[in-house]
Amino acid sequence: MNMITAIIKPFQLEHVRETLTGVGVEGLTVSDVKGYGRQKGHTEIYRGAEYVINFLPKVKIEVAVDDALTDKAVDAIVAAAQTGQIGDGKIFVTELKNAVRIRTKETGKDAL
Amino acid sequence: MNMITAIIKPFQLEHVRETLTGVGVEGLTVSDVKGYGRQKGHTEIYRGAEYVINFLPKVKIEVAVDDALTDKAVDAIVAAAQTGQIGDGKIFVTELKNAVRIRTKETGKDAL
Amino acid sequence: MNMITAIIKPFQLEHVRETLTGVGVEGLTVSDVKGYGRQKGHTEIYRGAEYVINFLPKVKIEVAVDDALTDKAVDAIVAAAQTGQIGDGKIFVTELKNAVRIRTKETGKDAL
Amino acid sequence: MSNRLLLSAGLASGAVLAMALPAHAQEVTAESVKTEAAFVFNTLLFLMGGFLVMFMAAGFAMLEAGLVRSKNVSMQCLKNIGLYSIAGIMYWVLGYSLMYSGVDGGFIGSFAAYSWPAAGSANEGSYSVGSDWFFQMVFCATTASIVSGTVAERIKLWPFLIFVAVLTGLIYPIAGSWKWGAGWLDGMGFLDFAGSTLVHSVGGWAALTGAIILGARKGKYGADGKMTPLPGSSIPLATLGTFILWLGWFGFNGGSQLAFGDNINASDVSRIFINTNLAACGGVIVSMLLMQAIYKKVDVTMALNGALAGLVSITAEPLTPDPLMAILIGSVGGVIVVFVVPLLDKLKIDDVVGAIPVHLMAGIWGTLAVPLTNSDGSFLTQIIGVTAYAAFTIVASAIVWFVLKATMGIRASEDVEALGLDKVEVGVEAYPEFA
Amino acid sequence: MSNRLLLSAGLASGAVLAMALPAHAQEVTAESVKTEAAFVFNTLLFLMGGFLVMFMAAGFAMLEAGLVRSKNVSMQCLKNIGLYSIAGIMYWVLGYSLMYSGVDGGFIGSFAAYSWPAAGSANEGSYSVGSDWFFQMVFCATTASIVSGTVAERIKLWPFLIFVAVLTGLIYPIAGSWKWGAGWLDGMGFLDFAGSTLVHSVGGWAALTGAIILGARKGKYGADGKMTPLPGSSIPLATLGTFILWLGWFGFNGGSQLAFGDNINASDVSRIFINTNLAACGGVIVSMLLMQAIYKKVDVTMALNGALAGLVSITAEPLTPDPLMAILIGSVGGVIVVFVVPLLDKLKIDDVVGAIPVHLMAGIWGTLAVPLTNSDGSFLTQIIGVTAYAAFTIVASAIVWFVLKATMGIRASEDVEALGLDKVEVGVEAYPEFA
Amino acid sequence: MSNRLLLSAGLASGAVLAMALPAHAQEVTAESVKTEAAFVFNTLLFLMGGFLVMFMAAGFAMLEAGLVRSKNVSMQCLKNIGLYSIAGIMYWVLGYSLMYSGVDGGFIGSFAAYSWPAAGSANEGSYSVGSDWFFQMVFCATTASIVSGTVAERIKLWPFLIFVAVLTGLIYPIAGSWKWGAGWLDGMGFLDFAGSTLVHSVGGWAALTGAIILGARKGKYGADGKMTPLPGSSIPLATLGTFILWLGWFGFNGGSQLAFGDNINASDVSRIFINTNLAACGGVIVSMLLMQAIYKKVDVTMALNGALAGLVSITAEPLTPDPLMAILIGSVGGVIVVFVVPLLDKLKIDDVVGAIPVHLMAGIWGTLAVPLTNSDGSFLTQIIGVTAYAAFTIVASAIVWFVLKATMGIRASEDVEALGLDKVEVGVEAYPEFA
Ligand SMILES: Nc1ncnc2c1ncn2[C@@H]1O[C@H](COP(=O)(O)OP(=O)(O)O)[C@@H](O)[C@H]1O
Ligand SMILES: Nc1ncnc2c1ncn2[C@@H]1O[C@H](COP(=O)(O)OP(=O)(O)O)[C@@H](O)[C@H]1O
Ligand SMILES: Nc1ncnc2c1ncn2[C@@H]1O[C@H](COP(=O)(O)OP(=O)(O)O)[C@@H](O)[C@H]1O
Repeated sequence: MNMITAIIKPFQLEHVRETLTGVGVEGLTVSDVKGYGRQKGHTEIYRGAEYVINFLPKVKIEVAVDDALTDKAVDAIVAAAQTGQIGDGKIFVTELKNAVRIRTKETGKDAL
Repeated sequence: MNMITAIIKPFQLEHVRETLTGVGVEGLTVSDVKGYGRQKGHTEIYRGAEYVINFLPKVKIEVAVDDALTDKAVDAIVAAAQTGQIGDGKIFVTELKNAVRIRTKETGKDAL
Repeated sequence: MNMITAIIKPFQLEHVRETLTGVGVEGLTVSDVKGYGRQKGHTEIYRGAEYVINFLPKVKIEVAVDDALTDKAVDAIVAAAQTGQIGDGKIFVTELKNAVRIRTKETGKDAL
Repeated sequence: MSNRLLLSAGLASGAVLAMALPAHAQEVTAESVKTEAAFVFNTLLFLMGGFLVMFMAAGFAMLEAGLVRSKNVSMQCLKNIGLYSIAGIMYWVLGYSLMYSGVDGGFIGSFAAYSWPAAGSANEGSYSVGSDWFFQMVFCATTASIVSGTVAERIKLWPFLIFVAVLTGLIYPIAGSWKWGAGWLDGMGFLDFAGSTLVHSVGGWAALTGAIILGARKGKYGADGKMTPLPGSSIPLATLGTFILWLGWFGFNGGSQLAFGDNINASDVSRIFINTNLAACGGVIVSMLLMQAIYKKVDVTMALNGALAGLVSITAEPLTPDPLMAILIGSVGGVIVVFVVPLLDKLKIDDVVGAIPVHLMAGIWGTLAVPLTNSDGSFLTQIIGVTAYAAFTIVASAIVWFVLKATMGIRASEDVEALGLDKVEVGVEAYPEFA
Repeated sequence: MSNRLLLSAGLASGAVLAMALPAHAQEVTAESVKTEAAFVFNTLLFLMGGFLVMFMAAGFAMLEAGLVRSKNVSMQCLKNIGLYSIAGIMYWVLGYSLMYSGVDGGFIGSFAAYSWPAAGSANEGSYSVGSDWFFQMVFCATTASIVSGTVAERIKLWPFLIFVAVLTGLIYPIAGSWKWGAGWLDGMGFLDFAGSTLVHSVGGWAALTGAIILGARKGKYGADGKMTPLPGSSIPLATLGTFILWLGWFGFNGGSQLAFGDNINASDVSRIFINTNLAACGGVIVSMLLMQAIYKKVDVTMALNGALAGLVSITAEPLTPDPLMAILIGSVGGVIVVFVVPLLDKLKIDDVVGAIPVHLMAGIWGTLAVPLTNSDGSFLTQIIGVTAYAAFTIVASAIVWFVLKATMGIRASEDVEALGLDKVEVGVEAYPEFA
Repeated sequence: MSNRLLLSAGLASGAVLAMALPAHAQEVTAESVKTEAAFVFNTLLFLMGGFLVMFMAAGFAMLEAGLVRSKNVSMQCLKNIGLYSIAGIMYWVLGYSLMYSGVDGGFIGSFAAYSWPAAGSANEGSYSVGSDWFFQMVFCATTASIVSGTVAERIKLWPFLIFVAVLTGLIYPIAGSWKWGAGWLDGMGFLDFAGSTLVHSVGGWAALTGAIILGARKGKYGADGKMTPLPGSSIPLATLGTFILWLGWFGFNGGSQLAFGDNINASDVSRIFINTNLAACGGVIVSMLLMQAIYKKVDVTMALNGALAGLVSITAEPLTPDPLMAILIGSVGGVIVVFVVPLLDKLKIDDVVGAIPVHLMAGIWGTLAVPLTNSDGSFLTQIIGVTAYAAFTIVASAIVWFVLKATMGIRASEDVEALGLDKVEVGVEAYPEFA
């Protein structure tokens, strides 16, 4: 099992969620984050003074998937989140030692 | 060492924290997340128009624990967070290569 | 590749970001979290009633780095975030199986 | 008006018409001019006082929206606009006649919807009948506003609104008739200039009764006696609400002079403005100093409550005190707030916004303090009045609350309370993007 | 004033001066006193009504700030303070003369900046000329406020403000001249006491035309007919806005009596206050009951819209209805809101704050209802008036919108809309710490 | 009042009583009616103007709550309600007598708590003494409000409030006595109708002195000359505050006519309303256009400041300008804001809400501009006045600030500043659920 963590542009969330559901993902967890990367922040003006906003709003998606589904899920995220513009985001994959469904105490694949 | 990541219902947070403290966990980190899963979102009505809320508010708990404590901690979370209703959440366990306490530069188990 | 997750005090964020950039980190992701640990929460008074705030505001930084950069990055975070007072936070390192840059589909080191 | 232009030619003003058409008018004499000017001034006092007090509905809404948790803010807004609307109609359907028609030293007026002189007709008396109704109506609505804050975050929408209908259509008007309707307490010489007791304590008793019957919010009082504060979601909205209420109070107390048509009345209204303001200032400063002294932190919600307690305290007699007395009377309000808020928590009475110390306790204090500055007052009579209002309002409210509880239930289910009333009963979150 | 002290010695008041210096004054008679007092009372009505209506600008700003998403809140605030400022100047540059000078039963007044009597001079007529201008100006600004809510979250700043300049300098004044300027519709006997049609429907038609030409916000209506609500960012601000508007409406309708100088007018203004309030109460309660019956949840934004629809409904005739009729007229406003809001969504007309049901539809209803209580009214004439205003405003607005669209473009780019107007056009986020 | 019912039988109004009881009254003549009506009108102007200006306290509170960061919002609310309360008491204890009693062309009045005629007694002069006190008191409070915005987010609570006590009890009244108390500057012919200098510049100088002595907020000005804006937490609250201030300004300037009892005064008050509004409109539009031209983004906080700068600019002379001049005078206020805000940052003077450009700079401009429209004014005298007020207020404020700094310290510790004053000094977070 793997945990896929994707940092994407906020407006792609709904599309990514739909695409993931399409390939068989049944659950995911989302949080609001701020990203710093090649896509530099922008210069803002507040009351006549310029300043740089380093962090841009991003959304983080965490999806625990079975090994078999991992590549499909990664591809699905890439397909749905890609705009081709800088700042589209990253996907990180880490190994999952275990998963538990709290309600039923199922573990492993069955818990996803 | 392992990192336990639990997605639970917001109202269980305090109870889970207490239970974890009970089994010897000395620190944890919490964030607000939104979850999508079997527990489908609900239909809302805004100004006479129906719409579906896909994401439900959840809380994510991250606890870094020693190997020896891992199972106890997972069980404690299950025990405290379970209501038996759909949407109770998941627990994910990943391997931790290292941990550092910033204040003292201690590493490994001592850092937790 | 590794994922470095650091929990730090909110006011250290800008300093940590600069220091990380200094050692060659090109991107990172930040989120607001609440921490529970040795640094006990404080007692507040609301309308004459005392209560304990268990959770303190912290910032979580996630940085995916190449193996070669890992130690340098960890050291940089420690250097920048340390105040020497309780509650300075933790750094956790996990192994990263893969990374993908959504925009270009590059994977591995190139994606960071 | 036919159009807005003709008037500038001077033809549409009744005053001018009266001159042009002597036939339909009495002769214009200095006396008639004086009387008519006084009529307009008095009417103006009611209308201006009335719109200021009407705006207090917004003040209560903001104060309460700021002091409940964000998951119940939409509901609190809904309850406030709903209660004002119900009060506005019930006081026409029943309230005004019950309060003012044919009380004659007794305990209740008559049952009838009120009616006004026709459009375009001259009114008898020294002010327009409708302006008086409007002014009294907004007082009635204020009474209901007081209740909504105390029982917030757990009471269901419709039972609350039904309670409001009974409160504004029956309980408040009957209570009001005893004094302002020239009922038995007025006959005894009970004094309450602008309603420390008639409005604020009556609202406060109804709120207290409701809070006890309803029980505390889940999670506030632990089994072990530990209490968990549930801090309000927006201090600036609570502050805004307080300032709006303070503003409205000039209408509340100033308008209660009931006359503005001559030097003496205009000067008295000015005194009332000053005393009202000084009392509020005293309430704020004393509650701030006490908070600093006792807790080492100056809780802003206590300063806000202190302002309101000062205002309620002076409301029973805003005319006779000299400045120092006005400050002192208001300051005691500030003291009350600082001590009664934690006391209620000890008694596990959950008053979300502090309406009980502010409106009930300071209202009692203000009423009892009247004889300190007004020689027409008697402590004994004041105590009798306070007691009578307590007894009547507690019993009447309790009956209504219990009937509602037995029939439709008054309290939201545990799940709904946990989730927040906004999601379940209103369907609209107050801050959907920040939750 | 030279200083503030001398006055207390009684020398600076014109009234007193007149006594001290009989040479420059006409003889003081009961008639002259009556006339001058009426002059001051009428002027006071305009100034007081005027500042109440001015404050409605804040009401609209808060209502709209609360009902747009947080990424467009700064822009909405900016548009509101901008539009009020533009209206305030355009109504001087062009508006007032176009509306009130030399209409003479026709379709338009004259082109001229308005001017007032010099400082320190006595004014002819039965009220101060300037007070009337001030009162009419804030009505003009209200018309513009209506538009801003409907077209929110996607229109660019400057084209919107240019539209406002044309609306307040030309379209509204010309439309207004037909009735209030004693133009052709006034001659026909069309009735609109305080502007259900002249202000609210005119604003509503301009808004509707804009909404159609502009198109819906991205993401609101899916290709598949599915619609996605975009909930407002702050219910308490929307509630506050509604209460402020309600307060302002006493000035709006009460001031439209245009006279306050005697018993009859003062009594009529009182009736107007009451009817205005009762209609709003009816609108709230009926929309709440309908929401409960149909949707099982009481959407607070519909209750707020219900209040405003009740107010708009009574605005065409707030004087003649008796209480029950006032409640009924307002209640129909509440019904309109509950059914027209979803209807517009079915037609894919995106009205962010509900201005079209509230101001346009309830405005039409209120205008058509005038003959129900005012025997001077004729249904036919009312229909002619409503139709004429519809035709003129739609055509005039459409021309302006299309010219703006063709020249500078009216709609923010997709990217800007997605990011929010605040970041791109204003440069300042409304809630920078909570996003 | 004994009860509210008897009055409707016409017995309680003094006017009517006077008729019924000729013994205690002078004969009713046209003159006596005129005088008494003027008395009531003048009193009304003070009371109405007074409550409008009182509400400006809410405006400042909201403006400042919106422009500070969320961690200091509760504190800002607390300071605002605290300062208004202190001003309200200090102006009674010391202020009014210092400002208005026995100045006689000199530099200071007398030390005494003020007292009013007894309840129920007729007042000498052309208005109620108390109404005048109330009106002057709210001006005094405004002066203090100006300071609180500039020094926000870093000054400790109690030293700030002590400064306010000295400012409102001593500094402002002494300064005020020079002109409005008929002191030396009044004798020279210095003109300041409603307080561009007396209120706004005095407040502004006190604020500037405080800002310099206190130093900038940590993190605002980097060592390298880089400056980091610290954006305000809520633009809609700042907008609301601005609209409330705008509303209050009709009372501020209109009430400063000090008389409303006849055609001329009522017409002049109307002119003042218009000019006040036009100046604010000019300030908004010009600041928006300049922002667009210079920065390509229209910062809403600059438009809000522009409105206020327009209002401050016209305050020294809101009566004599014709409309075009009123717009121009206000527009210069808008220009000042756009250029002075960044200039202060260059000087590393940290003015959190822009009070220095708005109140101080525009106040100076407005004062110097008086002779442009008022032929009684002299540029030289205006300059002397402005300079005298600058010198006195800077020196007096600096002394108080330094004494406070030396004794109790004025600045919150670095830790407290970093954490926010709300958590440490108030103990209550403004938005506990969103942090
Ligand atoms: N090394 C990294 N570790 C963690 N998050 C990263 C890293 N690099 C980038 N990110 C996240 O991915 C987002 C997009 O990265 P960026 O470099 O701006 O564009 P791109 O992905 O197109 O190269 C960043 O805003 C940040 O949230
Ligand atoms: N595969 C997954 N990866 C990440 N998070 C998940 C996954 N499946 C579920 N979750 C999280 O767990 C929550 C509960 O899951 P859900 O399927 O609704 O109920 P249950 O856990 O009772 O089966 C979800 O709201 C989501 O936050
Ligand atoms: N075992 C843990 N797992 C996850 N997060 C932890 C753990 N222990 C501490 N933390 C996080 O680190 C923060 C600081 O820890 P704390 O024990 O207070 O101080 P210190 O790091 O100085 O020992 C906590 O607030 C919490 O967010």
